[in-house]
Amino acid sequence: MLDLSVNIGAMRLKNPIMPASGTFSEDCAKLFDIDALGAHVTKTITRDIRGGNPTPRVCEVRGSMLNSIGIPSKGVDYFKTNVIPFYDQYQTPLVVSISAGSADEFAQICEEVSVPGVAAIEVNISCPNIEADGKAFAMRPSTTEAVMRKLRAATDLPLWAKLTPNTGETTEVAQAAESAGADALVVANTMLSMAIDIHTRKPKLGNLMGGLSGPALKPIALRMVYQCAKAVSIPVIGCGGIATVEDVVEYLIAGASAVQVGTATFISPTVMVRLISELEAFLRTEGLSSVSELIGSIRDEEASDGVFFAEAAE
Amino acid sequence: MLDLSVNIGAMRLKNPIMPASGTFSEDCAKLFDIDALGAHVTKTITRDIRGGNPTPRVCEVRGSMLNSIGIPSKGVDYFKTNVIPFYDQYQTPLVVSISAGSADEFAQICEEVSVPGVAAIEVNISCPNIEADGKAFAMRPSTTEAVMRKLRAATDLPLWAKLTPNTGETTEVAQAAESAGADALVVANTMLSMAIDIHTRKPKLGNLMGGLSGPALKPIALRMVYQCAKAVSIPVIGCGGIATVEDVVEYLIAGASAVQVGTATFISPTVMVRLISELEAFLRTEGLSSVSELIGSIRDEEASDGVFFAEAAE
Amino acid sequence: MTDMTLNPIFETICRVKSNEPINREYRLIVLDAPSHILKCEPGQFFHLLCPTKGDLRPYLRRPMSIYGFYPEAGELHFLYKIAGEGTAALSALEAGENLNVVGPLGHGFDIQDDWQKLMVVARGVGLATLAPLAQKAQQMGRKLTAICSARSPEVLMSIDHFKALGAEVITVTDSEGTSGVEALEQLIEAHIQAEGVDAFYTCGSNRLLTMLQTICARHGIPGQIALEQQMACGVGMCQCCVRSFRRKDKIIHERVCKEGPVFNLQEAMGC
Amino acid sequence: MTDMTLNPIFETICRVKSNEPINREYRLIVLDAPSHILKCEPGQFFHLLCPTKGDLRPYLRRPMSIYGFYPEAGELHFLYKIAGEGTAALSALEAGENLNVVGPLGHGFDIQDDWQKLMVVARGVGLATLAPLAQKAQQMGRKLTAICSARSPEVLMSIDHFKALGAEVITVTDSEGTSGVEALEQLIEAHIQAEGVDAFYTCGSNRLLTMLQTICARHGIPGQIALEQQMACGVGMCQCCVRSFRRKDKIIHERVCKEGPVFNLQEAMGC
Ligand SMILES: Cc1cc2nc3c(=O)[nH]c(=O)nc-3n(C[C@H](O)[C@H](O)[C@H](O)COP(=O)(O)OP(=O)(O)OC[C@H]3O[C@@H](n4cnc5c(N)ncnc54)[C@H](O)[C@@H]3O)c2cc1C
Ligand SMILES: Cc1cc2nc3c(=O)[nH]c(=O)nc-3n(C[C@H](O)[C@H](O)[C@H](O)COP(=O)(O)OP(=O)(O)OC[C@H]3O[C@@H](n4cnc5c(N)ncnc54)[C@H](O)[C@@H]3O)c2cc1C
Ligand SMILES: Cc1cc2nc3c(=O)[nH]c(=O)nc-3n(C[C@H](O)[C@H](O)[C@H](O)COP(=O)(O)O)c2cc1C
Ligand SMILES: Cc1cc2nc3c(=O)[nH]c(=O)nc-3n(C[C@H](O)[C@H](O)[C@H](O)COP(=O)(O)O)c2cc1C
Ligand code: FES
Ligand code: FES
Repeated sequence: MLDLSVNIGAMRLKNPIMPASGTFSEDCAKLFDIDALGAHVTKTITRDIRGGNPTPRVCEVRGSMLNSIGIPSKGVDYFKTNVIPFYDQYQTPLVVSISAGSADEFAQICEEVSVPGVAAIEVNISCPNIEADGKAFAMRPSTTEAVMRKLRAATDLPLWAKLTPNTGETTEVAQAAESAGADALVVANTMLSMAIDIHTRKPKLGNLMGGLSGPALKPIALRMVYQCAKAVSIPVIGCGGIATVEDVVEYLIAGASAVQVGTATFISPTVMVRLISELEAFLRTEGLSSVSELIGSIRDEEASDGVFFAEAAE
Repeated sequence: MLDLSVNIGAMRLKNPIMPASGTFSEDCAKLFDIDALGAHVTKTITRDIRGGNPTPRVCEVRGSMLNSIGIPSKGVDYFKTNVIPFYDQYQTPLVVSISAGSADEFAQICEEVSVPGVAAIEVNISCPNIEADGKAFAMRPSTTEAVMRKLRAATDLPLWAKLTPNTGETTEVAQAAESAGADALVVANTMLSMAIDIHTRKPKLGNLMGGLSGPALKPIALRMVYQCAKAVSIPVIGCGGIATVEDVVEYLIAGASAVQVGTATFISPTVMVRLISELEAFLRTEGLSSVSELIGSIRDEEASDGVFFAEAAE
Repeated sequence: MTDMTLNPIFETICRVKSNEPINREYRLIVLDAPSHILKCEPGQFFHLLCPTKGDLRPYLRRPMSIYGFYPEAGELHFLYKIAGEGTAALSALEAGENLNVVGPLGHGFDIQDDWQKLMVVARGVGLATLAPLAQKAQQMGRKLTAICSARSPEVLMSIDHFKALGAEVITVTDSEGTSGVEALEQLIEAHIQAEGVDAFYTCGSNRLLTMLQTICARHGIPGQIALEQQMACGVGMCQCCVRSFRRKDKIIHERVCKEGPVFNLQEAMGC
Repeated sequence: MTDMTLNPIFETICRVKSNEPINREYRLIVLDAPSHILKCEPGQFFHLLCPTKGDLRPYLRRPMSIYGFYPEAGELHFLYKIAGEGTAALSALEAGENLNVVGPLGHGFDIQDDWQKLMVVARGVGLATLAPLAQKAQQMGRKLTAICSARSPEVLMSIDHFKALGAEVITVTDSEGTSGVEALEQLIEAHIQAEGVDAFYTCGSNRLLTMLQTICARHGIPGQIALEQQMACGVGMCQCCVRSFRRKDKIIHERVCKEGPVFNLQEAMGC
């Protein structure tokens, strides 16, 4: 029997495939059996009702996309009365993503969503759109540590800190989150980017800038996952540009204990179920019996040589 | 008459297209008339002879590439006796890229290459491969300011500071470079990334990590160019993922006074000459008479609406 | 469990049966589609994964109204115009190639019980969206009048399609000077006087929207409009496709892909 | 000015004339090429922009030895094996389609004045690299013996090609047990004794390299080897394609694309 299950701290997931926040909703249940997933991760919510950013909110760049959705939110009450009960129908653990403009407000919503039906809380301390010029809590170790301590005090549920690729201090931020009590890291959110329509000379996003996601982000987020997995001892959940089973395996080898799939769901809404079965097939082909054998199995000790001869192509 | 010329401080370039450091060499003269370019930019050199990183030094990622060439260098003497005389045959201004492990050594090579035949010095304060874990001078405003002051004291030639996308403090670093006396900014170098071979489980680069370049980098570098052009009053030279004339125009509109073309030259070694003539054609089609009309012409004042009706597709 | 109390949505690979220009500007693509994905409503749409063709590499899907759905024949039709990279790639698909489609998506047009006399006002690709309404009207035994507008008589479309479905067709064109707002308003007013209209349907431009809102308000006639907006997911998860609506004196946002693409005519806001 | 004192390199779009399997493992692609890009030396290569084909989207170019260049016929031939994404995409090219090539690149094989009796030891795609040498040897009136090695007789290649160019061909295969290092060494030693060899040419594996280095050192025979390394630019600018060489008791790095792909056999280092 192939064992696809993974542990994220005390949580056991039946497989390592889950959606990324903001790229999944109840609507997915119309497309496939969402109980097949390792976890359900909801779009980030804020306490109060928010409208989100001006349109256009997405645009395409070569082989990837930018978004400046912002965090439109129907508020925490709507979430508790409507969204949690929906996911209660399923066995799969529910992970609620939250955000706030200040650490205190963050702690408050964290407490408010610590209710039955919620298995873990993902804290989006990295959204590049919510504060001016993309400076989010997760840009600096100090602000990460401060907000994470308040969040830690506000709930007994597992806390997943979602990091940003926009910082130059990835490992320091990761360690700050860990030392402040994070149970896992989600690595990473989108990368602050821009696109301009050369004919109108207007930014392609109504919000001027937005976050890069999709395949272009993968080498960057994968590097961060590797750095984080080396720097902390809590589990790392990889996220960024995953579209194929090879991508999933690459993240696991780099040190991720599970992965989140975002933009790929827009390209193929049933991609996650396919990835689960392809991951199983991959294990079988490689003669492995469990996903855990892949996690962190990168062979980084040897300086690989890579010099090869004609024979290699034979 | 269409005017393709642009000014980078006191330097006048006949057109805004030049190569990015490390993606151009004397060998290009076998492929096209390199006097057609706006400037010649050489591969970064160091004072002493260096070997560069272990192979494999490049790998492919979806639609882009990673490299960890490092800075193999034949040293400054070889450069002065062999490289400068080669470029002396041409009218096009020569820009020499230099790097060093310490600020003092940096100043020293800066002085050493301040010789006739060199029109400007590009200072690679952002190479992610040369120092541990990608921390380069350009990661922080303070280290940028410190090294740039020493460099400024070491030469009277124009100094171009090449920034890195790996920092979370793009505008602060740009301002630090300006206030320390940089004459222009080159934005940007490659983004620290990683790729793993899932079958061997080894990093695809001998150096473990490397820099992302090519189309995937474009939305990130374009955002940085926009931020820098707003933050400083010295010229900004855009660099990152440029492959088409549309890319060139997008950078110019964002605020770049000129652009550097890197990875695209590997895909099509004659791309730069094509971009020059396509830029001319673009100006003509759009009824513009000079490149300068494009520079910084982004219409970012109005919140673009982007709501459109069926008629738009009609 | 896939929640089947909700209307299911399918991601399906369909074979292209044909993909031909129908006039100077528009093309019709016909897909071989399994009948379970053809339980559609007029006004609904599919989200198409336009192929990679040479330098054309569209990344996101492209929304496309259902022009025709034929469960018996197992056919799904889209009428489209080349607008950019995605539709250009779509037009390069040849018979026998595959196209990945997601749908049916969104909420379509309603025909309420007391809406006997329907009037459609359409132009351009709007005709693609409104054509299936004629079929439904015929099935429900309602009378439908279609005002079809175009730049010139040569690019008028779907006239025969509407006629075949029992609709009365009135054509207006820019080149004949009959499609302007004033001319159209007179035409519609005359029609309301002569025969009466119980409901309007459109997916017109800003000008058309404003004009129809005025006429409908004046006569208390209900109306529906299909709107467009840039989409990423197409199924309601990403919230990129919102537009503003005026409802009970407040401005609210709704998703074109999920609450729409068909909305109350009076609530819609122009741009 | 394009510096014509240097050997010019061209970026050229060529039409595919044919692209067919020649046995279970190898394919031959024939391009329509203008004669000015066909001033080639044996051992040189081109850098191919493999096309985008469906999900196959190679990004960097792929280096490929010149298997044949025929300025009069205007043809350029490559013999290749599908190794991954790039060569798979290459194999999907059909006659009439275009392929963008950069070249000719690198330094090829030398045949010095006093090298009259040449011996080629080749296996796999190495044959593609060494085949043009036979043609040059014939033109220069030199005697060439080619030891062609393969997994089994069915996948032996280019035998007729070598024979047509006047070469003596000796075939060895794994399945017949004749291709092992020991058997090969005996064979070569016997040939040196019987007829003499003035120079060796190979692009073999590590094992072959070591064996030939030993034999050549023993007899003081010069040799050349074509090496491979991953490439980005292919023309010398990026410095990614370096390999290590032993020269005057120092380890030096040289670029396979520029100083190579052909190197002094004794200086080459295995891996
Ligand atoms: C519900 C709905 C139904 C539609 N039905 C039809 C139809 O039946 N026939 C038809 O020809 N067109 C229809 N359209 C418009 C069609 O989706 C666009 O023409 C198409 O997306 C353009 O893609 P492109 O890559 O060719 O153009 P580009 O301009 O290159 O597209 C760039 C981006 O903008 C988006 N975009 C561009 N124009 C529109 C638009 N009008 N609406 C939404 N997104 C757009 C694209 O999807 C893409 O993401 C419909 C749009 C919607 C929202
Ligand atoms: C000078 C030279 C001449 C060559 N001549 C031939 C020939 O005549 N016939 C032939 O079949 N093959 C030849 N090769 C090998 C050929 O270049 C590789 O098989 C090809 O690049 C593989 O690309 P891929 O995308 O199919 O494989 P992948 O493994 O997917 O390639 C991944 C990356 O690694 C590189 N790579 C993989 N294998 C090699 C290799 N052996 N050498 C260099 N780079 C490699 C690719 O270029 C690509 O960048 C030659 C290589 C060199 C350097
Ligand atoms: C349309 C869109 C909306 C998103 N919304 C959120 C969000 O609300 N909260 C969050 O933490 N991340 C959000 N993200 C980021 C994703 O969760 C994910 O981190 C990122 O897209 C990278 O993964 P991908 O490349 O697989 O998409 C959003 C991404 C997209 C594309
Ligand atoms: C192979 C390679 C080598 C490079 N070497 C250097 C270098 O020596 N110095 C430097 O400042 N940048 C170097 N760069 C970075 C480029 O100059 C450029 O900043 C980057 O590649 C982004 O531009 P692109 O996307 O157009 O390639 C190198 C890039 C590549 C791909
Ligand atoms: S397109 Fe994603 S919610 Fe409408
Ligand atoms: S491949 Fe660029 S130097 Fe050889």
